[in-house]
Amino acid sequence: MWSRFMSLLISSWRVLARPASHYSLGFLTLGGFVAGIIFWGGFNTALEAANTEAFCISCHEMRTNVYVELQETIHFSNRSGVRATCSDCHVPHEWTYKIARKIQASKEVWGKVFGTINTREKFEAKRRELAEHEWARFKANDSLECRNCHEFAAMDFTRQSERASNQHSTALASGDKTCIDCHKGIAHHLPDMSGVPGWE
Amino acid sequence: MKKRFALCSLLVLLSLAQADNQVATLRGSAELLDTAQPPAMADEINNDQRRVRDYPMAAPTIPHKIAGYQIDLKVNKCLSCHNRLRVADSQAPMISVTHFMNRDGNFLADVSPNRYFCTQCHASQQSVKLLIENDFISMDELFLKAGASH
Amino acid sequence: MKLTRRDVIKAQAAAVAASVAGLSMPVQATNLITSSAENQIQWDKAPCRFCGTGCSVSVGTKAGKVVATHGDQLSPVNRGLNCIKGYFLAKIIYGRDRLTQPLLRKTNGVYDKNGEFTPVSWDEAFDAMAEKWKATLKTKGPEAIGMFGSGQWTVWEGYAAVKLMKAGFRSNNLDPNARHCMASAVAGFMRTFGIDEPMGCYDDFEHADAFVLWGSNMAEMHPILWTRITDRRLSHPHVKVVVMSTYQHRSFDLADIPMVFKPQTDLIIANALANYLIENDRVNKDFVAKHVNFRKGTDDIGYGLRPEHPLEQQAKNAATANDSESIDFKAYAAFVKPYTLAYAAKESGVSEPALRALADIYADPKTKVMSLWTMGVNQHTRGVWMNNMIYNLHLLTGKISAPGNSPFSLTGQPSACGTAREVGTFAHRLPADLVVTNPAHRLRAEKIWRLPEGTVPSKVGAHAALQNRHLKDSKINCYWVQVNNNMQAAANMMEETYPGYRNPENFIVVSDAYPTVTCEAADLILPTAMWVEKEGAYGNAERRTQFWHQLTQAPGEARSDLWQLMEFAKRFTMEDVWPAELLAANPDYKDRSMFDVLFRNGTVDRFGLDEVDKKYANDEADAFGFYVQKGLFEEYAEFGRGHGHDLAPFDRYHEERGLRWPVVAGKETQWRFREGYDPYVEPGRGVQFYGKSDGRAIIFALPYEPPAESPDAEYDLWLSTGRVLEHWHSGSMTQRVPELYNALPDALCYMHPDDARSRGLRRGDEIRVASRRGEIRTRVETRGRNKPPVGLIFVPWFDASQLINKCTLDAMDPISKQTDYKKCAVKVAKV
Amino acid sequence: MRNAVALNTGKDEEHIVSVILHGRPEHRLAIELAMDTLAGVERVVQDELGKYVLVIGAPTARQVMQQIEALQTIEGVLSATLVAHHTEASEYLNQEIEMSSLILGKADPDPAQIIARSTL
Repeated sequence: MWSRFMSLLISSWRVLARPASHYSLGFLTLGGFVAGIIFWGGFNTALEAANTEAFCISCHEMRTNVYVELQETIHFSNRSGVRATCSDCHVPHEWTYKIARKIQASKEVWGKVFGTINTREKFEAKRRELAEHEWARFKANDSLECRNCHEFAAMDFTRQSERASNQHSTALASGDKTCIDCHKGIAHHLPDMSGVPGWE
Repeated sequence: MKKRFALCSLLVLLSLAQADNQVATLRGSAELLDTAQPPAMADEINNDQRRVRDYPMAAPTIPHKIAGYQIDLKVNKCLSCHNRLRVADSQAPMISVTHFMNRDGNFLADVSPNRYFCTQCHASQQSVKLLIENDFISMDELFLKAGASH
Repeated sequence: MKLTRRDVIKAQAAAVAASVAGLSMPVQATNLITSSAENQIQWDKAPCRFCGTGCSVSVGTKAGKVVATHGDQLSPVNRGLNCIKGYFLAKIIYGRDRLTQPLLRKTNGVYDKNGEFTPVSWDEAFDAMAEKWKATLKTKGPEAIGMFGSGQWTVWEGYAAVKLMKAGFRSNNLDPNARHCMASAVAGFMRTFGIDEPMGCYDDFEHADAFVLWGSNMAEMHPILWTRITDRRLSHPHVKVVVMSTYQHRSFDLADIPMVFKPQTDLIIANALANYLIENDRVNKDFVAKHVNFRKGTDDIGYGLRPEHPLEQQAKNAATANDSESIDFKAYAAFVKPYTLAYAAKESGVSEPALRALADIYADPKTKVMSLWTMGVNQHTRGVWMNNMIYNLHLLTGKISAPGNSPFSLTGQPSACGTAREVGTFAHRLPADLVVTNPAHRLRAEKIWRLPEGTVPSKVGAHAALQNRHLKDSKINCYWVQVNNNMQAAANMMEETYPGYRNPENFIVVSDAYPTVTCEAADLILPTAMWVEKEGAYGNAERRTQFWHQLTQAPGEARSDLWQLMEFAKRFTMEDVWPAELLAANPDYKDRSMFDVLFRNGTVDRFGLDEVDKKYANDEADAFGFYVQKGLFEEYAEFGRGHGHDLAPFDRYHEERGLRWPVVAGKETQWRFREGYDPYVEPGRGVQFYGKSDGRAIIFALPYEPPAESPDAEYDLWLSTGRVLEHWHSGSMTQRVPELYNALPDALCYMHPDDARSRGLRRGDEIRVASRRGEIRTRVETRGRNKPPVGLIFVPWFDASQLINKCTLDAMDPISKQTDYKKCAVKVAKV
Repeated sequence: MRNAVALNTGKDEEHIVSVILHGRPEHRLAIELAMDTLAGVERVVQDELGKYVLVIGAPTARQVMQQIEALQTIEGVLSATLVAHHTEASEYLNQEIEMSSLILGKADPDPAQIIARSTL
């Protein structure tokens, strides 16, 4: 009994150890494909689930701080009802950036687990640092997430206030400034801005 | 118990001398016991048109939206355009130099702390029709009259 | 002669500066300014017409019109600053619908309670009034006559009203709307210190290391004092600001420690702080041993509702609410022991670390603390207790009566202190803290007034809310309202105020500058001069008395309240108003007019027209033939001089930017009860609370007791009412100033977004706010300057078309009789 | 709303302010010498107690403040307090007007402009 089992094991190992001259390419591709669907689909579903507002505000850190602030702003409620959810602004839409951002996010999971901002006081203490991360990201990608909705080419300056059109037709048009340079704090309260350019 | 109060107060109201609105001009035509329909919420005027002030010392009203402007211990949104160092970029009018003078009359490099909360003196205006006209005559109107009389 | 605009502008700028500096412009320096009389703007000082801060403004007049106002650079209160209301002060007298002639309800030419308002002469108006007053005095006696005044009366207007009511008509049914505003503060002072008004002053703002706001929103209600706190906080990083309230508001923008607590739990927090001081050995034992007594106050004192109300039936000690018994420190410590920080955190919803941080501010002997409060504490069914409990903290630590260490009770109205409190226009009071129930006090008043003993009645009259109940019950039938809008301001309009005013048995007279909702409910409307249309005096929250001259004419036939009070007195002989026995005992008062007895008594009329400053008009002096204001003021000042309320001579106040009483030997007093500052403290005593015979202030042991009405299943929300920065009180002045009206035109219901969502409401929706008593229609604001927590809404009361006091409950502090406008239960539904 | 004026982008403006200055009477001569050397500072009126009303004209608010700071540092000066501040485009200020048309009078190109640009 025992010896039969061992010999079967050994013979099947020999089979596997040999190059796949007798197995069809189709089998291999199909197998890989199936596996791909299973893993890749599950991965993406998970990614998307982690992109919903419900997921973000399932943490009280988000719900009681930044989400409350968002609700007062035009990005949450406005005349046309088109609104931005957390991920619209904070998660890149293009795949490779998204993955990069998601990998960054593991740091936030860490923070959640160890409660680095689990009280209002702690959150306020870290607000500047957290804000600076986002400002840096927006600056680096030329405010990509803003532009996903606010396309420069689609702006009608005649529909903007004098102040807005002045700035958009000059600084923004020339690429000398990007959205985040002037629109900090548009969706959440600002941290202490001392030393931040534009807030002298 | 409460119900009984409400009831007898209702009976009292019925027995009262009525007062249809004759003079209370801020209430329009609504009688005192009526609950009139409140006017729709108006928007802040946002046309950037600087307004005439009836006398030089009156605090200017704000000709643009300030909804959601953050003015607190951390940051002052107004100053990010109207402060001395910002006006070059923003092309906004600079706050009057009186705002750099502190309580003791000394000049400071930055806006005086006692002037920090802009909205204590300056307010944006909503596009609504006045309930009651105001017959205040500004000094320039008087001067014009005087001038004309020459 | 040719000039450039540059010359003109320079000359104008120089003229403003010269007026401030008190220099006169030489002709050559101001070639154009002085070259034509038409160009001259005359600048004079006057206190602001609005809040209790008492800012001074420079008022520019030209061709008899007020053309400009700006902050008075020379005023120590505001140093040239104004709030947004102050900057537009010039416009409050020019609303197009100013009342310019008396209006009497008539049908077919005769008075009719249901008639149309018809213009009448002052003679006809006073005739109609006098007829009602005389008839009522005959049939029902003086207690059927009442008057409701204001903390916006000038000092002499309030004083004339006291004489007219308490000595003339012999009725103590005189109360000011300051009852809605300051009564709990007054009772707090009398219970703890035995003398009214703050020991500190505004200079404390520049000395304190920490500011604790107990339910006050100074950023909107006392903006100029807020600029002084902001100045101190932003220029001295060690300074801490604590803001406590039942909802988040603009003052939170400066808060280092923000606290939103559940309504009424301020009582628990205050006791918890006291307990913390004791348990951590932070009591200033030496101070307490020398200067403090301990007493335990009566509890279960009810809510001042009508006697048949179940809550009053249940209350054991409603009748003896103000009683207390002597205890010692041990007993007090034991009393507050259960109030731990943990318990306070649990009950109030404030985090324990935040409460500890606050407690440490009071505990640290090196931190100078200024506690500030107004309506949050005063408009409270336990408001007197809250006042006492805040003083407890300052007395336990000895942080009082010294620069920067200051429990400071702010006032709402420009002369809540100067007139209502100091002159004593309350139902139980006489000038300078005297009371009608004390025979010696009555005698003193009668002596100064040159009136026979027994003139002033000893029975306490009807307070504000009780006056409305008496009107509804036909116990008061003749009622005169001056300088306030009580139909809009008083709580429970539907069950008490309105039924009282429109009761067919009553005759209601309202004196006002504008047609308010109170005028609407009246039977006779008297057009009234306001602010700089008359010579006046106000007293602000820091005991500062400020004068102004008449600078312009009132429109049409409008007359000042002072003229109305004195002129009306001419309509009565002493036989009309005094009982036969009083006249029999004092025959020399027979056959004289009440005007002569009260105002031509040899004191009031002792200053002639020659004393009036020729530079200014004085309609009252012209009307009566003597310097009325000076005579009334000097007679009134006799009450306080030498008794801790000394006022300077009349004329000096026209020179100064106000003086803080007691003014002894020409010197004002900044900090009372402290040797070296207060001349009334005996040498060597250091600190002496001389309001009490043994010089000791009292620390009160007082418990938590629940509010009169709390949210339940049906009425599921707290309603808090209050003011906003841009509008003053009921809005009768500021709603008529375009810049202020456009800044905030209508009242809104400030609400938490979750409360809106759970009721299917969104911003801007029309809603019905309903209580068990009444309802209004308004609109939802979820993004406004006020951010209530879930379960509470805030609705301001300035809007005449949204009378929120239809909803409020007339529950009050049983000691102070001040209504709680901050707590009642309502429900909200979409219209 | 009253008639409004377009935002002035602020090129070629002029600032006019008036100042109250308190100096020690014994230093009067030195103080007057010192302030007469300051550009744009005019003495309008004074009293024997050392109280002065001055008018300062300058092209920028910054310079106005520098002049006032300079005044405050003069030996014997107790305080220099700014009272009124007026800003306007120079072209307007250079305009000649008739005596009879008075301040902000009918000869003015746009009275609104002037009122709108003054602050205190």
